[in-house]
Amino acid sequence: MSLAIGSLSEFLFGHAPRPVSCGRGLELGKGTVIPEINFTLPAMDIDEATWPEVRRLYAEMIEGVCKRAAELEAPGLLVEFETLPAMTIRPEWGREIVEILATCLHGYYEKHGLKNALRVTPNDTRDFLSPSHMRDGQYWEAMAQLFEMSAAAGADLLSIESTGGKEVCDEALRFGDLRQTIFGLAILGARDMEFLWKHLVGVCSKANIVPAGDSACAFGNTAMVLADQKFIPRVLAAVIRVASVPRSLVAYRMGAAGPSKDCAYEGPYLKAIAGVPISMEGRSSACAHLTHVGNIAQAVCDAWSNESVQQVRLLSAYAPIVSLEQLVYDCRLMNTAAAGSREDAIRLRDWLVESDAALDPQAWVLRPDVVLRIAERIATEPTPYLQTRVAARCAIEEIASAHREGRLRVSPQEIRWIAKIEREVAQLPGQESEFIDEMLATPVAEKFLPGEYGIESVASR
Amino acid sequence: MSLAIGSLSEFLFGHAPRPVSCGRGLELGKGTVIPEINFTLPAMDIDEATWPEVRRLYAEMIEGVCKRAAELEAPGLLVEFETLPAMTIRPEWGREIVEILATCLHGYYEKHGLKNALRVTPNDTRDFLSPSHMRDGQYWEAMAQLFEMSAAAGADLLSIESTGGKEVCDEALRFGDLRQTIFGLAILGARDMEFLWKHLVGVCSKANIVPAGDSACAFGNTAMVLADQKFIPRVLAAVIRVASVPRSLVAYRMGAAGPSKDCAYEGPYLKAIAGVPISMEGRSSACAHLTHVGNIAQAVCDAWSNESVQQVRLLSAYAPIVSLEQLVYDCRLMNTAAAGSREDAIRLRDWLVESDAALDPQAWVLRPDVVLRIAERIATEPTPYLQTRVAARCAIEEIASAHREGRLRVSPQEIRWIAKIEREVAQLPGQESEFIDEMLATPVAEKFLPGEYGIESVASR
Amino acid sequence: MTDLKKLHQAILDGNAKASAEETAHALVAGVDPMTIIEGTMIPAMDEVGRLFECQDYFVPELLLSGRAMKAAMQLLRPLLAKSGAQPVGRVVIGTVKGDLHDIGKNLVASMLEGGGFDVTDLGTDVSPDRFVAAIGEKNADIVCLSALLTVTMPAMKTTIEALERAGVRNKVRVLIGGAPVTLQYAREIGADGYGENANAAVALARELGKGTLRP
Amino acid sequence: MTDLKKLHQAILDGNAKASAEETAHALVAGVDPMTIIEGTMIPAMDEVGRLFECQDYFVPELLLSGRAMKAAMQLLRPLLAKSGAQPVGRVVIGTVKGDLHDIGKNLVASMLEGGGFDVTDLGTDVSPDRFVAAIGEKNADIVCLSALLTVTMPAMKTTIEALERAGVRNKVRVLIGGAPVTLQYAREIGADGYGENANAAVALARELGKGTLRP
Ligand code: B12
Ligand code: B12
Ligand code: SF4
Ligand code: SF4
Ligand SMILES: [Zn+2]
Ligand SMILES: [Zn+2]
Ligand SMILES: [Zn+2]
Repeated sequence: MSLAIGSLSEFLFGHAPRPVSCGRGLELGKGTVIPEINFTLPAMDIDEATWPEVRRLYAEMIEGVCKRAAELEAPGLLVEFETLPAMTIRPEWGREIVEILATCLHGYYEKHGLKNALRVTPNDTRDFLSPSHMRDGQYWEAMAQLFEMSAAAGADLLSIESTGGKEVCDEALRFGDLRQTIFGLAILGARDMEFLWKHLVGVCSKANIVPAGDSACAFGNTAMVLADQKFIPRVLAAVIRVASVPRSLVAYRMGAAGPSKDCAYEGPYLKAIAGVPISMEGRSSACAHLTHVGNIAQAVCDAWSNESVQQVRLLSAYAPIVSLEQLVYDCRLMNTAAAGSREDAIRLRDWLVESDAALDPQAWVLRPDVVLRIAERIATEPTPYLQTRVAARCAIEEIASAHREGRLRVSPQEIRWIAKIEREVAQLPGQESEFIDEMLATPVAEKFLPGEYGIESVASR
Repeated sequence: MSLAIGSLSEFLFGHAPRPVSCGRGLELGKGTVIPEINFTLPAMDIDEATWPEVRRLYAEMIEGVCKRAAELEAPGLLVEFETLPAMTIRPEWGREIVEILATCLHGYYEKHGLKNALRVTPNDTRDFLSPSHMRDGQYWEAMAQLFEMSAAAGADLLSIESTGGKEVCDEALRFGDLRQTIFGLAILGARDMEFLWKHLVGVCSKANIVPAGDSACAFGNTAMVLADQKFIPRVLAAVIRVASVPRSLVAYRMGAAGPSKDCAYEGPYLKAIAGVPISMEGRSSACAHLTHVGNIAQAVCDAWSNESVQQVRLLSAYAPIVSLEQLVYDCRLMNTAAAGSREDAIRLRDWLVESDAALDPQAWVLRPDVVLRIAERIATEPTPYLQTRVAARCAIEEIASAHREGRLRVSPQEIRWIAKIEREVAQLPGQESEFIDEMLATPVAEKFLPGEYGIESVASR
Repeated sequence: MTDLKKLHQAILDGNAKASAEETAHALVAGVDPMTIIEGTMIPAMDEVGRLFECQDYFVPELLLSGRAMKAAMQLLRPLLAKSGAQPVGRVVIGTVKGDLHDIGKNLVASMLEGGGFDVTDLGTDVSPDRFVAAIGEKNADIVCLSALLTVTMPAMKTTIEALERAGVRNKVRVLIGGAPVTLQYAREIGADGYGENANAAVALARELGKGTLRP
Repeated sequence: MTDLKKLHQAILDGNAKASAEETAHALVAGVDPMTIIEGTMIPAMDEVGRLFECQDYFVPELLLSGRAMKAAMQLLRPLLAKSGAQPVGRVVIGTVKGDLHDIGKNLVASMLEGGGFDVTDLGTDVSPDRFVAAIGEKNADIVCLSALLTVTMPAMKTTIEALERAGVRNKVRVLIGGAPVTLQYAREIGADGYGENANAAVALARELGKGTLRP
């Protein structure tokens, strides 16, 4: 498999080899960066009693952001609705909100010509059971139903932040155990993605809407947040980010088209390999996650997002409107630079990159040149496991050499972790089946049901 | 008087002809753009009972932003404390907060090497009496005391957003009356500024701290907010912005050194004429004011600010920390671009400019080229009144011709206002005394006490 | 009739002088005062309202037309029967204690007047006691509170409590607004309504006048 | 004594195997169990705590040292008098109903254990009833509630109400935390304390144990 993006000079914001058209006149990756806004409820219960208020709040939020987007003449607007657990467990509720949002978006397209689309992202509730049931049971049923209902109620794109493999990764992250993390990502996660995205692509093609993408948020972003709190080393979080790429790639292999999820900071890799447009977030989503990749995350985005913000009142307006305004101005800057020339777009991209890259390994692995080098290696491997193994190895190599050359600063406490990670990566078996057998023999095996990932067969081999 | 900035290629962010050193190692206008953060209380009463909680909240806010600034290795940090009325009326309260903030800032300089300074901006409470007493009475006394106390308690810079002339401008804005607005700005405002800034510069030089600057916020930003709500035309708000320049310039004539106040969107003019470093806000302050100049406001800033944000919890952290993080990333981008070459800095500046300028007359009048042209005309006039007259005239001319040439879009409803404003400007008398006599003969005279602005003499002439 | 067209235009132009002159001409020509009002002035103001609604007119134009209308009314009022038009309702409005922001409040007051309410504006920094007193004096139906500062919002609650203590709370409807205020807050402190902007304020005041409350 | 230095190092390295081995050697060599604990293991864990505090160690290292310590204790515990070290306090911890986020909660639990508390972890999505039951079963002094979603924060309040209804509210101190939670919220729902992070949680639990409450 060769990369969709052949050279650094083609690796730009706003341009993707495989653009996506969706919703009402919205185009991603065709030259213009679009703001993607996401919003959520303030602190409150969701139940029968509060449901009318929940509906009112979503109506208020969507009206607020659409109105401001029109006033600021946004080049388009992607709206993401991430459901909250109660709305997935009771999919009729989720559907009601989808309808409210879609109605408003249609109105703004017709009355104000605001190009737009609605991405619906049911939250993955399968881990409400422990150990999780990934392919049956009440949670899966309700979630699957919500996908269909959303498609019927006005969703233009479907996404999910799926959690397959999280059962083992959560503990692994706490113990800084890269091997176990890779097992969760590359063995369990990748298998679940295959199952899930086959299903999702089916739902979308029936409804003629866009299967967008998934996010390794439960892995990469958990690591990022832990690193930011100084609980785990940043070099580890950086390696885990890159190691999450093959898992997220599975969605595109199964037919997803993008734009990827904003919180999938692995996005640049997905764009390089699969050519899909990507949604990214950075300083724009400080309302949701503090970050050390605030600028570099923007460098090659096609949609630019705030991740998620609550409907709380700020001095000027509600927080979602404030986020929307900031996104629109960021997009204006990118689109203005790009309107000059390709060289200008590259210049802005490179400033975004250089302003962060040297300060944190998590930023370093998002450098477009680093991305292309590692992506190329990933693309040559045949399976998610082998791809993940090489991704982790390349990531730590890139970090180690940049550090040696004085181009990347690694804090003194983290230096010993470089060697530790190199060792762990070197010890990963060359055979997937060997790795699985080995892990199934450890207490890790108690954390999940192999059958839910379709791996009994391998284990009983 | 000739301009401090001679050509467009010297008119850059981060560089001011007269840099300012302040606080603990902080330098403004010497090549690096610095974030300026401002924060305020959430919805709550301020009284004896809540005072301990108020103190706790300020301590929490300053600790939060300093911690994050250190983590993100901000190139420096300017903190602004705008007092709330209760803290000015009872200056001991204001002093207590200054002390809390200063202590924390000193600690972060010593422990983490975070260069920083504290700007204290007592709010102008003189209009608690109606008509206002500007130079005596309990409100003036308390406010004057707070300036001295702040200087003693750790303020490194003093500012104010003074309101002299507001009594007549408030009504004028509602009625879209440019003539009356100019009377408030150029006659009353300028005289009050002279009185006030003479006093403030004295306080600062005794305490050896920096008299920073004032803001025509009560005029220009009120007009901007009204225009954003579609209550008054944007062309009018744009002209009022430019007409506020001579009033704000008075502070520098009296000895203020900058950085100007963030909310003084007239800043680029102040920099061009007086050469002082300027603090600006734009999309970064959407939390405080929505705006149509989100990018262009950043083009030539020396400090980049969020205006003000409440201590409310967002998903990631408290809102002031979120704002701080966004400012730091914005500054990183500017400083990275500038580190390349002067041409690069100019490129980024011009993208910021071009991305907004054509869409709104309020943005148009902030174009660096427009600023230099109008500033030059302002600088040749001898008095604030004549400066204001020419400022308004040039502003509407620039807008009209840009609109004629198709470079600036003016909405159809506003077009008739261009002629109306041109007419009003043309009718402004050439003699200040004539203007004053004329205005004193109208009901406007009932709104203020001429003696408080030192203008009986003129009137009784 | 040509003269009344000029009056119509004078109101649209916000020209108070011309409006008064044309009204005087009409009276001299023997036109019935009620015909002037109902046939010309009210349609003219309706037109102004429409122009404002569709964002063709700005607030200054709205206010100037209101002034022109008032100038004409000054001539007509003495000629009308005492039993004439009642105000839609009596409103007391002010910015709460500690707060000096009044531009929004003034706009609301103007719009309410334009909407036919009898408005008493207490100004800014108004203590709860002054609200209580004014309600009594003016026999108000509606009290409008404005606040722009987060630290003065709580004074809205205090004011409502003062109305309760004074025993006038159920005689009036309390309407609140200002940039930091929200519908949730209005519910929390037991206000009868929240208006996002001046237009909403008028609509809401009318609704409240009818005895229908917001959710 | 050389051997005990190795035990010290094994704990610092988070090497459970070596830690158990060195402990066994020491016991065979006749060293008194209390000497091993007080002379070596506790100082070693103090050192680990210090390294974590000054951000030299990360959580994985802290947890692995904890495991190494536990491995050694497994050999020593049977040899200690029953009257030996009491836990500092008994804690029941869980993520509230509807919420599955548990990484923060798990860290808090680990740190509390490391701090000498006896911790019962109820996991995620824990109903108020299960908290009530566990308090009875474990005779807990402290209940720790975690929530990461704004829509599950209210379940903290519901849980405290359930404790009240069950009559156990004044037997325990309630400590809450999680990203969206604030000190104000803790006060609002009548919790006894709020901890911003895992370190704060331990300090706070100790303080509460002493009967001193946060403001
Ligand atoms: C203009 C202005 C001023 C002017 C006020 C002029 C005046 N005469 O009112 C001046 C410069 C004097 C001023 C001073 C101060 N201000 Co000021 N000000 C503003 C600004 C920019 C615009 C307000 C405005 O006039 N808007 C235009 C009007 C039309 O809109 P509106 O007021 O929202 O009203 C509309 C609706 O809300 C509604 N409405 C209003 N009232 C009511 C009532 C009812 C019943 C109903 C139904 C509806 C309704 O209808 C109106 C029309 O649609 C705001 C920023 C903002 N984003 O709002 C800050 C702002 C309100 N000010 C602020 C501050 C901090 C101050 C000062 C303390 C500053 C200082 N440190 O010196 C002082 C305090 C003065 C005081 N004691 O009250 C902060 C408040 C922060 C906080 N903690 O709460 C704000 C939010 C600015 C900011 N982002 O930091 N201010
Ligand atoms: C990792 C993560 C996940 C993982 C969870 C993995 C796991 N096993 O926990 C996954 C991917 C599964 C996930 C799922 C979801 N998540 Co999530 N998640 C996060 C994320 C990125 C980090 C949380 C974390 O682990 N932090 C690291 C730990 C160490 O920090 P901590 O939890 O804050 O804990 C510390 C302190 O708070 C304190 N503490 C914690 N508990 C306690 C208790 C006591 C007593 C004390 C004293 C202290 C204390 O000490 C801890 C250590 O210092 C946050 C973002 C964020 N900024 O927090 C979002 C976040 C919490 N998730 C969010 C959302 C929306 C969801 C989903 C609904 C997403 C979806 N639509 O699919 C689902 C819901 C799942 C569910 N039913 O609960 C939102 C919440 C928004 C909202 N409305 O509330 C957040 C804020 C992300 C965002 N910005 O949008 N999520
Ligand atoms: S952390 Fe961000 S992105 Fe990840 S699941 Fe949660 S919400 Fe989705
Ligand atoms: S609007 Fe902004 S800036 Fe102006 S007085 Fe108020 S706070 Fe200060
Ligand atoms: Zn997300
Ligand atoms: Zn200001
Ligand atoms: Zn400010």
